[in-house]
Amino acid sequence: MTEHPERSAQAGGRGTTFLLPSVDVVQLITADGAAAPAGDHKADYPMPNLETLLAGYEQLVIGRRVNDQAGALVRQGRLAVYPSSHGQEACEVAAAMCLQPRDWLFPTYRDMVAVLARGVDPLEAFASLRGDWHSGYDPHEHNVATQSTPLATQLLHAVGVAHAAKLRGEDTVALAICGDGATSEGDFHEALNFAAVFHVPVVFLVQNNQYAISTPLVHQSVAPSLAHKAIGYGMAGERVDGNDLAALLAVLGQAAERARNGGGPALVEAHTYRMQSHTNADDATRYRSDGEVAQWVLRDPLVRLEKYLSDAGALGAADKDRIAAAAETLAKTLRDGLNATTTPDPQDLFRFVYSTPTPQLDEQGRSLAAELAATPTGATS
Amino acid sequence: MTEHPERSAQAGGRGTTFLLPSVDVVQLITADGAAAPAGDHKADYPMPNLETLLAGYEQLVIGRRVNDQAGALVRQGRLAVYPSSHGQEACEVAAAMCLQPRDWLFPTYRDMVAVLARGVDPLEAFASLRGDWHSGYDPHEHNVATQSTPLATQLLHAVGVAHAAKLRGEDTVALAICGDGATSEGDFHEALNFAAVFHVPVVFLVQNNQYAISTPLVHQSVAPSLAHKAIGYGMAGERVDGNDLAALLAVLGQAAERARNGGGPALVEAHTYRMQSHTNADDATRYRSDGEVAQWVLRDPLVRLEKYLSDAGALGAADKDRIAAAAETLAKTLRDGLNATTTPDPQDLFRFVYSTPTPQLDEQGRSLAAELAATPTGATS
Amino acid sequence: MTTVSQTPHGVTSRNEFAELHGVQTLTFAKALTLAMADAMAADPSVVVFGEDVGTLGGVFRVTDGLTRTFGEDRCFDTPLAESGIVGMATGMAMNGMRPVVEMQFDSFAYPAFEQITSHVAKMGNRTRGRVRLPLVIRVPYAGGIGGVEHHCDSSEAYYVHTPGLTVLTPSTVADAYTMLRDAIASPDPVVFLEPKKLYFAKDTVDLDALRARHTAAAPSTIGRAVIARDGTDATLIAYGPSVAPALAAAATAEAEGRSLQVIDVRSLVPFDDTTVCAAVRRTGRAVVVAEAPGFASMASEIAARIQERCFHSLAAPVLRVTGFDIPYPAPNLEKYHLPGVDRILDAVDELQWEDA
Amino acid sequence: MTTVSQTPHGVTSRNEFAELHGVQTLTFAKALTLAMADAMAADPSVVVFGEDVGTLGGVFRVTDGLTRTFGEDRCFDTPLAESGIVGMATGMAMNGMRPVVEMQFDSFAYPAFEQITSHVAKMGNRTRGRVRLPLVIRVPYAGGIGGVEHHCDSSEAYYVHTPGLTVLTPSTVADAYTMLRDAIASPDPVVFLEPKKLYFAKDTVDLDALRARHTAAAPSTIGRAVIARDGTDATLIAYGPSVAPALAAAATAEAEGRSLQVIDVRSLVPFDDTTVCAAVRRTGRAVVVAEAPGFASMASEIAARIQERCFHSLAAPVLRVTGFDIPYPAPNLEKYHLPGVDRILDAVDELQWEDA
Ligand SMILES: Cc1ncc(C[n+]2csc(CCOP(=O)(O)OP(=O)(O)O)c2C)c(N)n1
Ligand SMILES: Cc1ncc(C[n+]2csc(CCOP(=O)(O)OP(=O)(O)O)c2C)c(N)n1
Ligand SMILES: [Mg+2]
Ligand SMILES: [Mg+2]
Repeated sequence: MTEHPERSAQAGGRGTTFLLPSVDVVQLITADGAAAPAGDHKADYPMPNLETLLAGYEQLVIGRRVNDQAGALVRQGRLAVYPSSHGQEACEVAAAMCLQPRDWLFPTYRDMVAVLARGVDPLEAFASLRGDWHSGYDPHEHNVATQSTPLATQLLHAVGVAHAAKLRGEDTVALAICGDGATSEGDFHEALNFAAVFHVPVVFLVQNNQYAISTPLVHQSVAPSLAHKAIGYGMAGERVDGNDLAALLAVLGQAAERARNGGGPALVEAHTYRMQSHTNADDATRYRSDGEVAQWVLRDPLVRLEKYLSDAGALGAADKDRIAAAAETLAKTLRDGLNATTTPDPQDLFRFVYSTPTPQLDEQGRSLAAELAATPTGATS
Repeated sequence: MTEHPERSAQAGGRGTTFLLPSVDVVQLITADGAAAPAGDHKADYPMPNLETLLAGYEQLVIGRRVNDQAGALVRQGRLAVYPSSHGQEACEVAAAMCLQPRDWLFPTYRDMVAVLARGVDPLEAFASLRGDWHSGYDPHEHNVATQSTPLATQLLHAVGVAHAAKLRGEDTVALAICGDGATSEGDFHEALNFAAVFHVPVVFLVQNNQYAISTPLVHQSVAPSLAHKAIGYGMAGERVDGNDLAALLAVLGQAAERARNGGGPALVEAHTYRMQSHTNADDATRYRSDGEVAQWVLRDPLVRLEKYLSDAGALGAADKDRIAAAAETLAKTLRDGLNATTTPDPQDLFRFVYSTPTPQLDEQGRSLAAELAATPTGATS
Repeated sequence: MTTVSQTPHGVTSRNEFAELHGVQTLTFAKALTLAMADAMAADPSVVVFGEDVGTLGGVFRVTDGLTRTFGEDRCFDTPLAESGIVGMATGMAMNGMRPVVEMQFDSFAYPAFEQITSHVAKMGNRTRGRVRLPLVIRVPYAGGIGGVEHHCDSSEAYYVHTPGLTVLTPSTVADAYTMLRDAIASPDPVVFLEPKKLYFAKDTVDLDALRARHTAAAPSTIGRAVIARDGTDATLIAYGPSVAPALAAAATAEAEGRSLQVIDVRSLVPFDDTTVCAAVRRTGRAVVVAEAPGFASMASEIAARIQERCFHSLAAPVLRVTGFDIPYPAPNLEKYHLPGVDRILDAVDELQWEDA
Repeated sequence: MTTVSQTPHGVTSRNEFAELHGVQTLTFAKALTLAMADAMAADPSVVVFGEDVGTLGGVFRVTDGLTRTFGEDRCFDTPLAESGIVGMATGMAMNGMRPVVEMQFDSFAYPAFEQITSHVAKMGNRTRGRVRLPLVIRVPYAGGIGGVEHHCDSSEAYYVHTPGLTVLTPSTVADAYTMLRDAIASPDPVVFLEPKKLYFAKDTVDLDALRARHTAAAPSTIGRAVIARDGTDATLIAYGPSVAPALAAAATAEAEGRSLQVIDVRSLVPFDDTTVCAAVRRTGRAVVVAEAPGFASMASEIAARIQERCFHSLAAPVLRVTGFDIPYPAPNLEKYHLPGVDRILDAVDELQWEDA
């Protein structure tokens, strides 16, 4: 049914360790913004060109601004909740940048920055966090699935989207994101196995930000690394510095192109850190030290790329101004849009459950309408 | 909370391949009944002594007889169904023999021979296949869990049993069996991960009999081997010839003792073959060739051990007679017991759902009693 | 919604299903196979997958011949993982396909419960109708086959309580064909419950007429109950595996001079209030019959709705004849558990005829 | 059943919970914490685990302080996998422990559905009572907290329909304590549903008196409804998060001259037919109030049972005021969905008073 290059490995033993991640975590730019020394990588990961890095840097700045602005809007009561990707913006941006428009992105609740980087309208995207509707954008418009809350479930949808494309002979790639915690769920396992067995073009990106809410990685897994899980599916695994946009673009880009060309799925673990609490409802000081957080401030993805690009002469004052302005424009769009009052239509409750509302839903809708007509305050108490 | 020897491996890369199975599948006795040449095994697996092998051989013969007798009883309509382990008896026997009485066995529907080898009363064990009750024996009597039908679910129960024992400071080991197909289920993943993270004494034995009903292994997994899945949990994996009782006893014995001594869980994949259809309701000729089956006849676990023991002078005519008689006695017990008519008590339907029947169940029980009293045929139509 | 015009690997052999025509005596199972085959022939986006559905043709042989006829891309085996199957189907449905997946037995759909409740049921609503999931989850369900544990659950309550799912269960060979085709044609996800004990029941049907419904866009069976037998004294309301005992009870009652009407609900969600209420208002008495444990079940819903809507027409409470509130019993005890003719007639006797 | 006499790592610090005594004003959440703490102090086989229940004390802080007080062996975080949590709890309960596990939110219990329905609910019956599973699955449920998708499901119907499970849901601070202790003491598995919107509700309770029940072996709350307010004209039947609006409706009705009785079912399974039927027979009118979608729900069951058992006492049909048959809505729309005072009183008005 499909060609499986890995199948030849079926009989092998330790000889199949090409499926294992490189010994050294892939890094191209150090935390100090210098070109990293060559690691013992199993593949060649060339440095992306400066133009690409500059475009990526712009998205990082915008992403950081989105995270900060959203945080402020939560504090002002304009958003119900916001799971920030502050500190993880390089993963977010790389996930969007390594895909073509025809490809699909499967984000989680934390991946707002990736969603926006794919081009989704910001106010549509934020509708869910404002509490207007569970998902506010049309997934088909930019091939961005709804942001998934039930952990790891979306990985299977990515496999399905890729499988459908493959059956039609299309070269679409699906990139699905999940967290370190989500790798413990049964659906993670089933998704990776299905992807490998059906040999479909899916890139699984695990943002290992060291915590699942309060639970540190060591209570989640004692594997040598999360990328090592790949071998159990006959899939290639790789570990990358998740705060290094250059390395992420190289590794994810290679995985996506390999998948597009029939090379099958891949698992990429990005080492990063959730700099803020899980969401505004959480209090990270209950379970981790300031010292630990401070260590990661030094590895900030923006700072190092700014330094690298500046040193390379690719980021001038004019660029910085332009980028800052773009970020500010988006922030203003968010502020204005989310400060505006919306009045969702109660009849929407019944409109979309089925393609055509059932007689029962029609009846319930009529009864709510009658009730609202009778109580001019507009709501039941 | 617990010491994790593997945690030191957390930072490692390919250097952690000690978690990977040996390159050569562990075999101690060849299909021809000769001592196997030394393989490239990561651990030393000495040949079990002749006394142990003879005891194991006896169980193999009994197990084969049970499989054959049960098949006959199905054909005679005395059993509703029987999933035979014909050809897999070495796995069954080794699973039981590597455990101490205080240990726990978690079998599947196919593992009747292992259940009996643990000492469970045969008629109690067969009650479920006769259709009298879902499980007929007391799991606490021999520390044998009910034979699990929902695939891979029992692996988690084994983790729980082991975890409870560990918290109490007991050195109980749990051995849980599943098939190659079951490794695809989410519960397989969650069980292995929980076992590794909590570092509990569980041995996972995958009987890779090449099929899940009609689905061949290649549609189940494209991993280098099923044992390679272990590394994704930071657990040691091993592959063993599942038709070689000596190798199974060595590998499972070592895994069990390592677990007992605080070494944590292990995954053992046994290569074997389901010689018959999935159950009597299945027709294996629809999906595999006689030629394939014939290959595996040559690797029969009984034949090779008989040859090895005979050549070693450890199995004489008297032994054979004694063993044949023991097998025949058990077969007769099954025939007599299962040919006898049982009349389950309809009120049992209500007795065990809760420790004390709810008022609703009392009411339903009374209503059934009244109905049965009114219809002397003893059943509703 | 993208539509597939041609799969890369097309039909691999002659379509043995298309060759069947006219009046035929078919098993229930074969009617289901034909429904899938005809849907696959008509629409290349229809794909069938699950455990053992390919080479083997399913443990009940309901998919027998589909791989042979349509190729491995259109009907294929998956790894053994139900959440995986439903989750992958969800993604395929998001991307232009119409997956029809098989859960091997009722209880083995439970690992897929999160995918079904949190995604399959909710995706259309979540996206304001922008992502509809035209997929069918076929579930062989219910008992009466002497099956071992986990093979006989009547699991409909879990699905009917979950908004967003359409839940269908045919009880005749003709409906097996028609309703499965309606399910596959539905833009919304359908849980399609197949009473296992009917798989090998036979009936003679006019295949041409059945097929014509789907080319002529006849009204869908979704949301429509049928009167399986008319009667005037009381209404028996049943579905799936319970329609047969209800009809048998009605036949017995007739001999005893009581005229019982039998309704086959068949579309559990959406529910056909119109047909059911009209019937009960006429007879004034109703008994709901279902195999599942009665507590908080489909039968509870039917009883609750009828008394809400037809209170003043009722001469007696709406009674329920259901499975007991126990796990499905072992084979040798199932005869005590299942609603049978006697138990149904006992309930009818309790409908306070003296008051009437 | 083996009993643990001493865990290897014992109590790690002073028991801050045992120091609380006498009359106290507590939140609902704190009452739950105390129930676990007291049960853990009384019985070393009680262990608490789940996602983020250790160091963090749970996302609702219901387990706050348990790890600190009883050590990591008695209250600990698990990997993020709900089937794993319930499956491991099942094994621990098989081997002498009394696990109390937390599902972080209602919808996140769905991955554990197979373990719950196929094992937790069935193990006791399967083994003819030889393996009982004394475990508690705590599920924060229902809405009214402006939660995002998947955080507000009223999932009780799935559990109450599954024979073998005991299903409890307290609505007062005192019951939070008492019922959770009863649940932990139960030899059978309990799904313990905690209305999220009540977590931070406060009440003043006599802790000594509450505790005394459990040393004096007072009758269990399992299987017993309570009359939350007496009244003569009609009976409102509610549970969990719906008791408060029912009581508020009764208060409003009183001002309008109508006397409404309110029953807090609290034990969904086993159901207290005696209390409910006695009440409805007296008032002759009943409205069931529940947040979950009404179709095939606990509310359906209550309505169906009442009309079956109290038909001739009923002056009007038993009406249901429930959530609509829709996925739980986004925060800004939930006010339209939840059964509120007006909707309850509208239903009461429909109870055909003119006929009475
Ligand atoms: C199936 C499921 N269980 C539990 C939750 C509750 N929950 C939301 S986020 C989260 C932690 C996830 O951690 P991780 O996967 O590492 O992602 P991160 O939040 O760090 O990005 C949990 C437990 C959920 N959303 N889904
Ligand atoms: C959760 C679940 N899904 C499906 C089934 C139906 N089923 C029973 S046995 C089987 C194949 C199992 O294959 P494998 O795990 O390899 O074990 P084997 O039968 O070969 O011993 C299937 C699909 C089941 N029992 N449980
Ligand atoms: Mg994380
Ligand atoms: Mg197998």
